[in-house]
Amino acid sequence: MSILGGGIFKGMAVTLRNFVGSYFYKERLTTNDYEWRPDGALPQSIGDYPKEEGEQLSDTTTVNHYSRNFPMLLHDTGEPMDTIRCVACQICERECPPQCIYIEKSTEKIENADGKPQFYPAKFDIDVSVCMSCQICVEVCPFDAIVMNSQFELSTPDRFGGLLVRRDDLLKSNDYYHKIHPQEAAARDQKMADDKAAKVAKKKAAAEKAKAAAEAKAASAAEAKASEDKTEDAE
Amino acid sequence: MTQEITFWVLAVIAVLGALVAVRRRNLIHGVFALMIFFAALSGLFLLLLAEFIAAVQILVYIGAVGILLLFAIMLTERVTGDDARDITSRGSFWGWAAALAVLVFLLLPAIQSADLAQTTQPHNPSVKALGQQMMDPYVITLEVLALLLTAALIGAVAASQGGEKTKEDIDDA
Amino acid sequence: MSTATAPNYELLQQEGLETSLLEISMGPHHPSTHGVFRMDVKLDGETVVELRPVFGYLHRNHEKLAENMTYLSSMPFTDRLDYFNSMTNNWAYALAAEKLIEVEVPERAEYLRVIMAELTRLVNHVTLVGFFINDLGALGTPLMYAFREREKILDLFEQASGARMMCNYFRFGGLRNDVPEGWLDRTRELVDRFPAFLDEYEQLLCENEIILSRTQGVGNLSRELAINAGITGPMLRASGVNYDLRKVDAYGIYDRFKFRVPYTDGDTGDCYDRFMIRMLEMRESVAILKQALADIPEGDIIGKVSKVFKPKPAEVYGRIEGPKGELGFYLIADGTTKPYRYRVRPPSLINLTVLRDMCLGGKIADAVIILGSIDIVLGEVDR
Amino acid sequence: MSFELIKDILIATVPLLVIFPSLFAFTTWMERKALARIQNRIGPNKTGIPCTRIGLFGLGQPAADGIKMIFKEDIVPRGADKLFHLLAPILALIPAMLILCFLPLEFPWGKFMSAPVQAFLLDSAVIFFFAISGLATLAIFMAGWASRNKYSLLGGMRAVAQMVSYEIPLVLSAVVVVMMVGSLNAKEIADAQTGFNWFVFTPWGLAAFVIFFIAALAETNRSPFDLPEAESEIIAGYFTEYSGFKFALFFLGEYIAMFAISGLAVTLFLGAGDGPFLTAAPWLSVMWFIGKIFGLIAVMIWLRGTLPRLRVDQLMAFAWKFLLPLSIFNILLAGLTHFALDARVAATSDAILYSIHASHTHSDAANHDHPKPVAGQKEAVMGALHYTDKDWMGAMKWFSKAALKGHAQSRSILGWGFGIWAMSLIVLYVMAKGLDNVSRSTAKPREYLYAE
Repeated sequence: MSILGGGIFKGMAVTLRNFVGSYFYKERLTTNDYEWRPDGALPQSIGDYPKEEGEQLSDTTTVNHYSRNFPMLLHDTGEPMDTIRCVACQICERECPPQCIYIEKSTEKIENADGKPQFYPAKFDIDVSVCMSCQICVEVCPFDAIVMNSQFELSTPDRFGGLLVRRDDLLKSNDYYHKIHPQEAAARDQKMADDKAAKVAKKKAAAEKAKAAAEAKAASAAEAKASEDKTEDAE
Repeated sequence: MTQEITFWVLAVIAVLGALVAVRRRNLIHGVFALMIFFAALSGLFLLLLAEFIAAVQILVYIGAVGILLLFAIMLTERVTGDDARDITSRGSFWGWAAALAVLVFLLLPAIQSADLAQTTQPHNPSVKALGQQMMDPYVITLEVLALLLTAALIGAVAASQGGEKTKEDIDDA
Repeated sequence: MSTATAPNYELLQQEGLETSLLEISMGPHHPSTHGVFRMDVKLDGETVVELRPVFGYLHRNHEKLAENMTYLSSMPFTDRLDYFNSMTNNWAYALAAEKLIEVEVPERAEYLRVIMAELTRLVNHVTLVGFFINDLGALGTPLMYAFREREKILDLFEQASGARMMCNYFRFGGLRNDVPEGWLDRTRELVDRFPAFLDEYEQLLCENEIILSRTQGVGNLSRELAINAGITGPMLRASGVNYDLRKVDAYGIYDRFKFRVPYTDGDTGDCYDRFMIRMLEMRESVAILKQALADIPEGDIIGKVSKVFKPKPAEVYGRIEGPKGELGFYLIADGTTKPYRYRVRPPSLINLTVLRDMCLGGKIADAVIILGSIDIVLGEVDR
Repeated sequence: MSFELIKDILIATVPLLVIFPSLFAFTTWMERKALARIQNRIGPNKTGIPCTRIGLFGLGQPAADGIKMIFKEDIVPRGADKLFHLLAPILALIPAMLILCFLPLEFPWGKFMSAPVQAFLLDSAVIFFFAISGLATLAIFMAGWASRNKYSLLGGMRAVAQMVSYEIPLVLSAVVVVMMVGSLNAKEIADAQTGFNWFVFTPWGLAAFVIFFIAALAETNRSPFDLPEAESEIIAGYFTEYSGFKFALFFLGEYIAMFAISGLAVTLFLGAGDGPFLTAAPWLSVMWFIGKIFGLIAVMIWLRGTLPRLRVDQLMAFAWKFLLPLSIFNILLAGLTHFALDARVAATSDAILYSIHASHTHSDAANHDHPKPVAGQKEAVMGALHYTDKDWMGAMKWFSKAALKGHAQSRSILGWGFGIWAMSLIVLYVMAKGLDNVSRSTAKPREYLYAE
C-alpha cells in the first residue's frame, strides 16, 4: 500500500535537491559558467578567442593528447620544401575513407633532409569540408609525414576554395607538432629514430651479406638488391 | 451620460453581431459572431445591474452553448460554406414580412404597457437575495428542475449508448 | 506475420454517424521521431488506426561504400551507424574482420574493449531513458541529468580516442592507441560515482505514478512476436526472453566477468519493462566495469597486423551485444583489399519492424513513447 | 460624476495593466532560471544591461525576448483564416486581463478613488471569474481552427475538451468556500479569512485547495496537463503556426491567466492579502497577495520541472473519475463537519458564555457567596467570543490556553475540534485513495528476473 502520489513527491524531492544542490556543488552542473576573457574584451570575431595557434581552450579535466582535427604535413627543421617528409607515395590518398586528399606526384626528385633524393608532392590538397578527422591517413603513412593538427578555427566566408587547404598551408614544422602534441610527437620521433637505426642496421647487414654473396656470385647479388629496392618502393 | 453611451455601443455591437451571425456563410464565423452578440447582451444586463444574469449569460450561452455549437460544426463538412447554395433567396420578401410581423407582435404590448418612469429607478437585486429566494420559496421548483435535467442527462447517455447495446443483442440473437 | 498478430482494431462506426479519419504525417521533422523518421498515422480522434513507418531519409549508402574501400577505411564509417555508440560499432566490425585475418588480440586491448563497450552501454541507456521520459512529456529534466553523466563518459572517450562521439578507436587486432596516463583512475572514479547517480535517477523516475500509468500496458510485445520478428537486445529481454550475446557468445573476454542479465517473465513486455530493463542493465554494466578496471593488465595494445591486408576468400559474421541489440557485420572476402560483400545487421532497424503492431489501437501519445522505447538511431536504421 | 467614474476606473485598472505584464516578464525569467537550476543548468545569466557586461543574473532576458518577438516575421499560413488567426491571441489575452479585476487586491492607491469601483465589488465575482476565464477556451479553439494545421486542430480540440472538463472540479472546489462564507463576493471571502483563518487549514479547505490547484494546472495548460501544447506529440498544439508577436501575446495571455487563477486560489483558500504585520503596515496586504501568487507559481514551475505529461484518456479519467467525485464528496464533508462543529463546539462555547453570564447575574443579585472562578474561565470566555466571531484560529489559541490551565469545557472543545479535523482528513485521504484505486488501472513497480 503506497502513499497517494508518493512517487510524485519522491521525484519532486529529487528535483528540489538538484535545484538547491546546483547552487552549492559545481560538479552537479551540466554547463560551466564561462568567464569573460581576462583582458576584458568581448569576443568580437571567431578568430578572437584562441589567441595563438594551438592554444588549448579545454580545461584540465580534458587533457587531450589524442585530439585530432584536420591533417597537416610535417617537415623537419629548415625550409619547408627542402625538408618535406612526404614522398607522394599516395597511400593516404587511396586509404582516405571520404577521399578528401588529392596528390600529384612530382616528376623530378629533390633532396630530402637526409640528403637523399626523393619524389615530392607537386600538389597536396585536403578538402577539410569533406575530411572527417578519422586519422587513417596518419596511421597508414609509412614516412610519418602526415599528422593531425589541433587547429579548429577554419571558418571562412568562401565555401569551396576556402576549405580546400593547399600543400603550402598544410606544411608545418616538427617543432610545431611538438608544441601541440608533445607526447605523441616525442613517441613518433623515437619511433622514426628506431626505424632509421633498424634500417641502417638492416642495410648494413644486407650490404655485408651482399658483399659476401658478391664474392661468390656477383650477378645474383645485384638481382637481390634490385628486388629489395622494388619492394621498398611498393611500400 | 456614460450609461447611455455604453448602452448604445453595446446595442450596436449586439445587433451587428446578430446580423453577422445570420448572414455569414462561414459557419465558424457565424458562431463567433453569435458569441459576440451574447457578450454584448451580457453587457446590457450588467448595465441594468442584473449581474447574476449577466454572469449566467456568459457562463451558459458563451461557455456552454457556444462550445457545443462549435463542436457540432466541427462534425460537419464544408465549414467555410463557400460552395453552399443560396436556398433562402426565393422567399426573401415573405420572410422579411413575417419577421417584421413577429417583431411588432412581440414588442407592441411591451412598449405600450411599459412605465418608463418606473424602470429608470436602479434596482439591484443582490445575489444573496436571489440565492435565498431560490433556496426558500422556490426550492421545490429548483429541485424539480435539477431532477429533470439530471434525468435528461442520464437519458442522453442512455440514448447514445443504447443503440450499441441493441446491436450487440441482435448479434447475440 | 506482423499483421496477423496486430490488435484487431475496428473503427467505431455507429449507424447514421459517419466519421472520417484524420491523417497526419508525423515527421520527418517532428520533435519526437528521433531524427528524420516519419510515421504516416491515421487517427480516429486520438486513437491510432493505421500507422506506416517511412524511413530512408538518412540513407548514406554505407554498405556499398564499404565494398569499395579497404577494410580499414570502413572503420570510421561504422562510427556513423549508431552515432551514440561508436565504440560498440567499432567492436562489432573489428570482431568480424578479425575472424578474416586471424589475429591475436592482446590482453590489455581486450580489457579496454570491454571497458569501452560497457561505458558505451551506460551512455546509450542513460540517454535513452532521458529521451524516453522526454517523449513522455517531461521538460527534459531527466535528459539533462543523463547528459551530464554522458558528458563525463564522453570526456573519457575524448581523452582516449581524440573524439567524443566518432571515436574510431578500435583496430583489427586491438586498439588504435593506449589510453593516456591517469585515464584508468579517472574511469574508476566515474564508475564509483555512477551508482549514486543511478539511485537518484531511479528515485526520480521509477515510482512516479504518471510514468507508471503512462507506460504500463502500453505497446505490449509478446514473446512469440518478439522472437519471430528477430527482436534483440533489451527489447527482447523485456519481452521475457533471456538472451544476451555477452552470455551466449561470450565474445571477447566476457566469460571472465560475473554479471547478471535482467529479463522479465514475459507477461507484459510493455514500455515500462523496456524502460526498467535498461535501468537495471546499467547496474550490471557498472559491475562489469568495476571488475574490468580492477583486473586490467599492462601490455601491448595491438597485435601484429599490417594496415592494409588481403584476406583469403572467406565468409564471416561477427556480432556483439550492442546497447540496442545484436549488432552484426557480415563480410565476404574475395582475396582483394576490399570486401566483396559488406552487410550490417542493425538492431535499430529490426527492432523497429514491430512498431506498427505495437502502436495500433493506442493513442497517438502512446505511439510516440513506443517509438521512444524501441530505442532507434536513424543513422543505423537508414545506413 | 462621469468624470469621477472614469478617473476611478483608470486608477483601478491601469495599475493592473502595468503590474501584471511586468510580473509576467519577471515570471518568465524566474521560470527559466528555476527550471535551469532544477536541471542543473545555469539559465540566463548574461543578458543584463545592453552594451555592458553587467549580467544582473540574466534579468534582461525577458526584455531581449520581447524585442526578438516583436521583430520576428509574422507568418500566416496559406489557407489559414487570416482574421481569426489574428483575433485568437488577442481574444486569449482579453479574458485573462479582465478576470484580474475580480481579485480583491487592496492597492495603496485605492484611497485616491472617490468611490470603490463597482466591478471590483461585484456580488457575484466568483461566478464572473469562472464565466470569463472560460472564454480562453474559445480563443484556443479559434487558434487551432484558424491555423489550418492538423496539429493545431488536435491541440485546439484537446484544449477545449480539457478545459471544459476541468472547469467542473474547479468550480465545485470553489463552491465549498462560497458555501461556508455564504457569499460570492471576493472581498467578503477575503475578509472571512483575516487573522490566519485561511480555509486551507480546514480539512475540506485543504482538499478543495488541492483539487482547485490541480484543476487550475489543467485550466492553464501547465505541466503535467500541458496536452494541448504537447511538443512530443503534436509539435506545439495550437501554437504551431504562430510566430512573432502573436505568439508573444498568447504567451502573455497564458501567464496572465496563471496569475489570475493563482490569485483566485489565494483569495479562496490562502487568506487573500492576509498575513503578519498587517496592523503595522496595511500596504503589505497587496505584497502578501502577490507573494502568495508567486508561491503557487513556484510550485507550478517545480511540477513542470519534475513531471511528465498524462495521456488524453487518463486526463479525462482523472477529471471525471477522481477529481469530480472527490470534490462532490468534499462538499458533503464540509457540510457535515460544519454541522458537527456547530452541534458540539458552538453549543459548548455558548454554554461557557452562558455560565459566565449566569455567574455575573448571580453575584450581582446575591452579594454574599462568591463562586470560586474556574481556572481558565477567562481564557475560555475569550475563546468563545472569538468563536462566535468566526475567528476560530483565535478561538483555538484562547481555548488551548484555557485547556492548559485545566478548563474542562475548553478541553472538550479542543478535543472535538481536532478530532473532527483529523477524522475529516483521514476520511478524505481514504476516499481519495479509494477513488485513485478505482479510477486508475493498477500501475505499480514490478519485480524483475535475473539470469546469472
